[in-house]
Amino acid sequence: MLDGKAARPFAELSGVSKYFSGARALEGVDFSCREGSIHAILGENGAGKSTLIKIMAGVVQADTGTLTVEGTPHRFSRPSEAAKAGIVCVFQELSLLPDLSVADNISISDPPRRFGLIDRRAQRERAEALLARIHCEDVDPRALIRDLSLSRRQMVEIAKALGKNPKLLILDEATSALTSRDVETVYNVLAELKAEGTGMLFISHRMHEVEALCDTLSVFRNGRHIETFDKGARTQDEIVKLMIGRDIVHKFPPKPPALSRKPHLAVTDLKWENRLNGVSLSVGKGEIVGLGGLDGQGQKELLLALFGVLRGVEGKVTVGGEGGIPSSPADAKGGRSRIALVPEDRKTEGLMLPMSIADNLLVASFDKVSQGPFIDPAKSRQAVADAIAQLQIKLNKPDDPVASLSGGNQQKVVIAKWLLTKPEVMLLNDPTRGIDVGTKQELYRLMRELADKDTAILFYSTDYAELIGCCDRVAVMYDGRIVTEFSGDAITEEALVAAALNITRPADAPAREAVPA
Amino acid sequence: MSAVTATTPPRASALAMSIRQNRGFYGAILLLAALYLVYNFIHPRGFSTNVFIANTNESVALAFVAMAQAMTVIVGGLDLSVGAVMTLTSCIASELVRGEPWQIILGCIVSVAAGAGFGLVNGLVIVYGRLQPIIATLATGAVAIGLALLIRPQPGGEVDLDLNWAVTNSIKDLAETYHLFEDGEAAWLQPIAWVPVPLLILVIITAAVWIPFRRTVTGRTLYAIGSSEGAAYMSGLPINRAKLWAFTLAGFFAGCAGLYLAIQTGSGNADIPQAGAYTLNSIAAVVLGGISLLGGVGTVIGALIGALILRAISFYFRILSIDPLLQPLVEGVVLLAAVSLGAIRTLRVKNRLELFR
Amino acid sequence: MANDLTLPRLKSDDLPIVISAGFVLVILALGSVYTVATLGTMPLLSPNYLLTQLQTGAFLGIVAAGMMMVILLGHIDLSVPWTMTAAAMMATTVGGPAAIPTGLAIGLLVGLFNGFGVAYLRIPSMIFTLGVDSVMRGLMIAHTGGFAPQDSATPLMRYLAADKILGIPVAIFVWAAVSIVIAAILSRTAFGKAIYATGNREAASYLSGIRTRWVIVGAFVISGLCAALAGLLLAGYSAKAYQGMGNAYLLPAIAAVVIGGTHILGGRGRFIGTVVGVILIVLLNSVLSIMQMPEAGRQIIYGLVIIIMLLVYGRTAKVTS
Amino acid sequence: GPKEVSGPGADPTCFAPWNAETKYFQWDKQEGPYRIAVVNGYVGNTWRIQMIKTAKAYAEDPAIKDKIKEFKVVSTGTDAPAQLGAIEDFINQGFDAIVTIAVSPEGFDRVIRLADRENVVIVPFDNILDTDAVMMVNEDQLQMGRDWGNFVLKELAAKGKTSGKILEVRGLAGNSVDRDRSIGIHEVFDATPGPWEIVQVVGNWDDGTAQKVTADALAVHGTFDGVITQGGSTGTVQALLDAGHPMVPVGGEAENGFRKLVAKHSGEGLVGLSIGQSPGLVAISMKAAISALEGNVMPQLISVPLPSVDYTALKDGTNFWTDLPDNFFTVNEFPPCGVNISGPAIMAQTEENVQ
Ligand SMILES: Nc1ncnc2c1ncn2[C@@H]1O[C@H](COP(=O)(O)OP(=O)(O)OP(=O)(O)O)[C@@H](O)[C@H]1O
Ligand SMILES: Nc1ncnc2c1ncn2[C@@H]1O[C@H](COP(=O)(O)OP(=O)(O)OP(=O)(O)O)[C@@H](O)[C@H]1O
Ligand SMILES: O[C@@H]1[C@@H](O)[C@H](O)OC[C@H]1O
Ligand SMILES: [Mg+2]
Ligand SMILES: [Mg+2]
Repeated sequence: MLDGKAARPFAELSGVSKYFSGARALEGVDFSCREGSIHAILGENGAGKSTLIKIMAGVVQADTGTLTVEGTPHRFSRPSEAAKAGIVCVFQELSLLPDLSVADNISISDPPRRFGLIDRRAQRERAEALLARIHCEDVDPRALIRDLSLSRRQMVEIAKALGKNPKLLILDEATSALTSRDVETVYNVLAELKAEGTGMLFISHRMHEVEALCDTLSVFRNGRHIETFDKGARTQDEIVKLMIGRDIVHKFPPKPPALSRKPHLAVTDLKWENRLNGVSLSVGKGEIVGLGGLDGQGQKELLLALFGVLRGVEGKVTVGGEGGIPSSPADAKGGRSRIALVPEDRKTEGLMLPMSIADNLLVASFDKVSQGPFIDPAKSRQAVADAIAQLQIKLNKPDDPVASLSGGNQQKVVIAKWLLTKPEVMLLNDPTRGIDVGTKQELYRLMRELADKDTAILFYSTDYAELIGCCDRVAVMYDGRIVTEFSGDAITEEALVAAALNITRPADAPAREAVPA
Repeated sequence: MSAVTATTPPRASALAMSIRQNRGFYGAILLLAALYLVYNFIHPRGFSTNVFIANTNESVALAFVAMAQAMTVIVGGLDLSVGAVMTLTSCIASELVRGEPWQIILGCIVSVAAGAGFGLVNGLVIVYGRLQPIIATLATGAVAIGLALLIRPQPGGEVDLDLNWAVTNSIKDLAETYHLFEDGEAAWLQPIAWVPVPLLILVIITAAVWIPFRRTVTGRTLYAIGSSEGAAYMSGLPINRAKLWAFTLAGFFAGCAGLYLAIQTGSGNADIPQAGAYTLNSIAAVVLGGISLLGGVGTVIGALIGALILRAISFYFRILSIDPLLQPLVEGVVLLAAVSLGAIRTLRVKNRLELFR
Repeated sequence: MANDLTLPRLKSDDLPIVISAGFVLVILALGSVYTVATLGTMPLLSPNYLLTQLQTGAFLGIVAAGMMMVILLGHIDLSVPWTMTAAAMMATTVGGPAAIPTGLAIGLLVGLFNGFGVAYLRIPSMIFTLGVDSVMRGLMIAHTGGFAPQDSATPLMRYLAADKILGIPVAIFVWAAVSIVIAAILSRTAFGKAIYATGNREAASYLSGIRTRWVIVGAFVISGLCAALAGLLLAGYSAKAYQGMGNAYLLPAIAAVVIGGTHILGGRGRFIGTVVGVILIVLLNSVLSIMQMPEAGRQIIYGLVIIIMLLVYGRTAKVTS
Repeated sequence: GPKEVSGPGADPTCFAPWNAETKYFQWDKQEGPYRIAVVNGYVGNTWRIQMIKTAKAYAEDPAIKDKIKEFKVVSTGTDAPAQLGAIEDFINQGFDAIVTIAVSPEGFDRVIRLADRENVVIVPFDNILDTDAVMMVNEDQLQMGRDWGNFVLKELAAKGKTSGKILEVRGLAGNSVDRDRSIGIHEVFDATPGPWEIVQVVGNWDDGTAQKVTADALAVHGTFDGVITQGGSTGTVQALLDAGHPMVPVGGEAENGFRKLVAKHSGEGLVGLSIGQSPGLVAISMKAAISALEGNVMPQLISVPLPSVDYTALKDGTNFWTDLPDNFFTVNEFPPCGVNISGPAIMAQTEENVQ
């Protein structure tokens, strides 16, 4: 065992600043990390976390300041140089190649070779070994990445990083898409690595992950390094205060008293391929219903089916007692049903990144701001201004490309876009992924406000705390079915976990079986 | 099955896996086999060396141009200059490939090198100029045609006639022409004596250039770029080098096409419509051969198959009685139908989001 | 990237337009220097010459206008040549007052068919429209071969393409009208916004409730109609329709759109840029023709001009992540 | 292959030798009826369509119908390997004669060698080959250029003009036909005192292009004293009319539209000479192929006289047709050879009804 505290820092940054065309990303940052320890970096969206690690990993270069690795100063101009020095990064945006196989991806930058040519068999064996190490034997090394689910892809990404034998492994929100089982596995692997002396930098917006895993925590705010301390030296509330620079009183807005509501969105026996095997569910006006369960149990498909994206869906869907299964998003959004969906991946499914913030906000409701065939400039300006004000989107000018916003603000744009259509049913697919605590709270508050204005909300999340804190009811899915519903105080972490694993629970919990139609 | 204890699903066999991942490619092989077999069945002298030689001769230039196109399509680009580069090199070859044997060999090398050089220039413009390949090559294609016209304002040239005969016939004829292997009578040669030289050329160049290249890091980087350029960059792959290689090899293959064309026709011809037709056909061939125009998927061998399919379709007009003025229509409809074959899968897609990939 | 941040967005989109407009002036200047030196006059700057250029530029301008809609979606329409020809040939075959509607109907049908293949069957436009082009060619060959069709343009077609109002060719007014309609669609209507959105990211547009398939079909229909209209005008100008009359318009139309600053992969571009791009190409060609530049030189200069223009402003962002 | 023999050849009014030096070929006599194929290249213009229809109609002509067992026509597009492949395929299929318009004047060595080996008669026409190893059929392109030049000179001289500015509208670049015609034109003007200034523009043998480049040239150069235009003549004249250019002598090709315009405006000074390549060449070539297969002595290069008509000889319904489309080619028949399929007849009805 290494004694982490005594060892000299593995990597050390001093006086590092980085500006992106005038905008500050990092300023005067001194920071160091050691081998054999897991070090969390915390901060709001845009605090500079990714920039920091991108500098260490050779993706961007600092404007000023120095980077020292094992006592030698370095200035990496590309990721491969950093990897040579032992610094390997799993980036926030996946860097896998969808059309290449798992084995190709894992050995992409330095494949085993024979006679100068890539040795495919050695490469496959290597992949198998690395995958076994993170308990992903179910992934075939010959499979294409594009055929894998998001969580499997993230595991491959981790295997790929491990394959580079890092001395410092950086995980930038690398667990945000993992299923809880994989998170568990990854924790174990990280613990093993730590024992072997590897240092780790861990960026996550999930506080409980940080709590469970890390030895040291550093907080960043507005591009500055605020403080570094050992785990346990600060309470959660203190940490949050450091991150956002103010106190947080309530994490979740208070829930209204449980009432029995008339179902507004009613789903009966919904079937699709073999992913939805007869889902029955209802959401009342003003109600927030959570969707729980392990990742990949049909939650996403359910939301897509309700939004008219899937072909060949069977079953019955009514909104306000009318209508059928929407045939397209246009159909779902218009007419009587007025459904909105905040999709899983905001960059590819939620936004047109190069287009302006204003256009992105209006994209679902141009018909609402048009006079005859023409868009009314005054009306659209007003709508944009209202949306920005309502969600407090932080921006420079509405004409700027939406890509210039931070992740959290981008997510707000996606939600605001739908609010402009005045939806009656709001479907949310893991909307807080990769979003900082401050912004998360705003979203929770917003959801509650919408519910209070009679919107029916169906909310899928991979974060149990969110389900517990936000939802009036939670339906847990397993294998394309809703196995259990909880409401009120019965929504507890233990209950949710047990239901997710489809374990029949002792009778003490007031869980009830889903009512079959 | 419990969700907690992950069980390893049974692994598919290598072939099954390959077929599942390369449906387009295997489909193309089947289509080609069917087309070619039927053609030979109804041909009065089908299944003969003569027919085989004629058919392969006819296909070589297009096959090379399609292979050139494949290089750039795999990286997610498109090269609208391949036909023009073929024309340029055929004009160069028509000036150089004659005289003493060493002059002929040098001429061949210079011609192909000129093609590769032009491809490299394409690559430099695209990589360092950061231009979209499709539009940059639209422009450089015009330059290539201009150069071809400068070299050869009128069609003509005296390419070595022995070479013409040797390269457009069977291995036996080749040996006979150059008095090799006992004038082609050597016993060991007989089992392969019937093989058309053009086919041999295609196979050798594919095997010597493409197959090893694909196994290099640079070669794999082509796929990485076509698949996701950003991810390729983040993985520290040599993106610029790979793109330069892709366009250089495209130029190389187009150069091979031009050289073969010059030898086959014994001349050069700066024919603008022909250059355009080859470029467009190369795109069709690439698609028929199972290469995705989005990049990252498919192989140069697929492009070769695609080119052979295109050619095989036109063979039918010579044996079936189709009104000559309806032939262009039939050809168009068949082409449209062939490239639409893949659409059937689209209609079966159950999750419409998959349509946008 | 850096430009995107410092300059206001409008500016970065304006750059191509300003530069290509500047280049148009350069061409006129160089051409005039040449003519002064050889002929002793400056015909290039005479209104008569410029109007002649704009008159023939109108055909290309209309084709390019339609092409731009499709390119904004990240697609391309390679069926333009024989759509033009087919529209013209069918119009003259029918003749009389029905001629122009017939021609436009051909454009509409081709557009619908292209749109169907690209949007519904999801066949890459590059290949589907190529196939449609050869089918149209086949149809016209069969048509000419079987029916001995009449080929004279109707008086109205002649009027629109070759006549003048107050000394200004009517064709220029037609081009202007098409331009105003397309510019209005692109900047003022929900359909126009939907084109940009779909061109940027179809999945996101679809999930925003845009009927992206209709948008794609719509853009191809506009392209088909524009090509048909250009074919009708070209037939009017030549007084007749003939095989292959559209062949010379495809690549220049694409080049004009791109030189005008529209991104070939879709999502970005302003209509006025396409107009400037068309003028640039038309002038360049005619100056080369005045100089009696041999074909070899023309091709080389033409290619180099496109490359240089793109190097000045058409460069894509450096890939970093 | 054929034996080289001495002349004269069979049916010299139909199969006229190019000149005194032309050599003669004789193939072994083969038993009819024969299998004949036409391998065309490009097919997207009216001339080629008219040619194909003429070929089909002529194959049904009673004069040769019985001599033909099988007749096929294919168009390979402007692609040399495809055309060579098609010819080779027909040789392999055992066809007796192959009539072709070459996509390139070179490159046929291999198929000629194969054809000679198999005793197949190959007959290139229109765009012929730069070789004297095969029997070919064509009109004299050089002479065509000279005739145009002489005509324009003569008309200008009649108006008292002995110097001036001529507009030459050329055809498709890089083509031997275009080259030869242009050489012929320049030869004549160079030989005449002048001075003559010839402004060249490239009209690509296509009405639209010819019209556009002519309009541009007029805008730049003002007026010309005479105009000579290869294919696309209708477009060239249309541009002159649209620009209000003074009526001047014009040498052009044989499109119906050109003749219509000349007939209409010759009184005002638009005097014209129309000479054109005849799509009917295909019929003569087919006839020559059959004659060769029958063992007759044939000239290596067969000259088909230039079908010239000047403005004085234009006659509606005879050598042009006011009520018919502009695009078809007026000259199609060649009576000395028994090729009597006229342009309007072939383009206005199906081949079977032509006889
Ligand atoms: N490529 C870039 N171009 C311009 N500005 C950038 C770029 N990358 C980062 N920035 C700026 O740097 C700041 C810090 O960004 P960074 O990505 O490091 O934040 P972060 O802490 O990782 O946020 P998140 O939690 O959202 O990932 C941002 O506010 C942004 O304005
Ligand atoms: N083209 C651009 N123009 C201006 N700023 C940019 C641009 N691209 C990126 N940025 C800045 O980079 C920052 C981080 O971008 P990034 O793509 O990492 O966000 P994200 O990962 O979506 O955020 P999050 O981590 O919250 O999910 C953004 O805050 C943004 O300000
Ligand atoms: O000879 C030429 C012919 O080949 C072409 O197709 O049409 C015009 C003719 O002059
Ligand atoms: Mg980050
Ligand atoms: Mg970020």
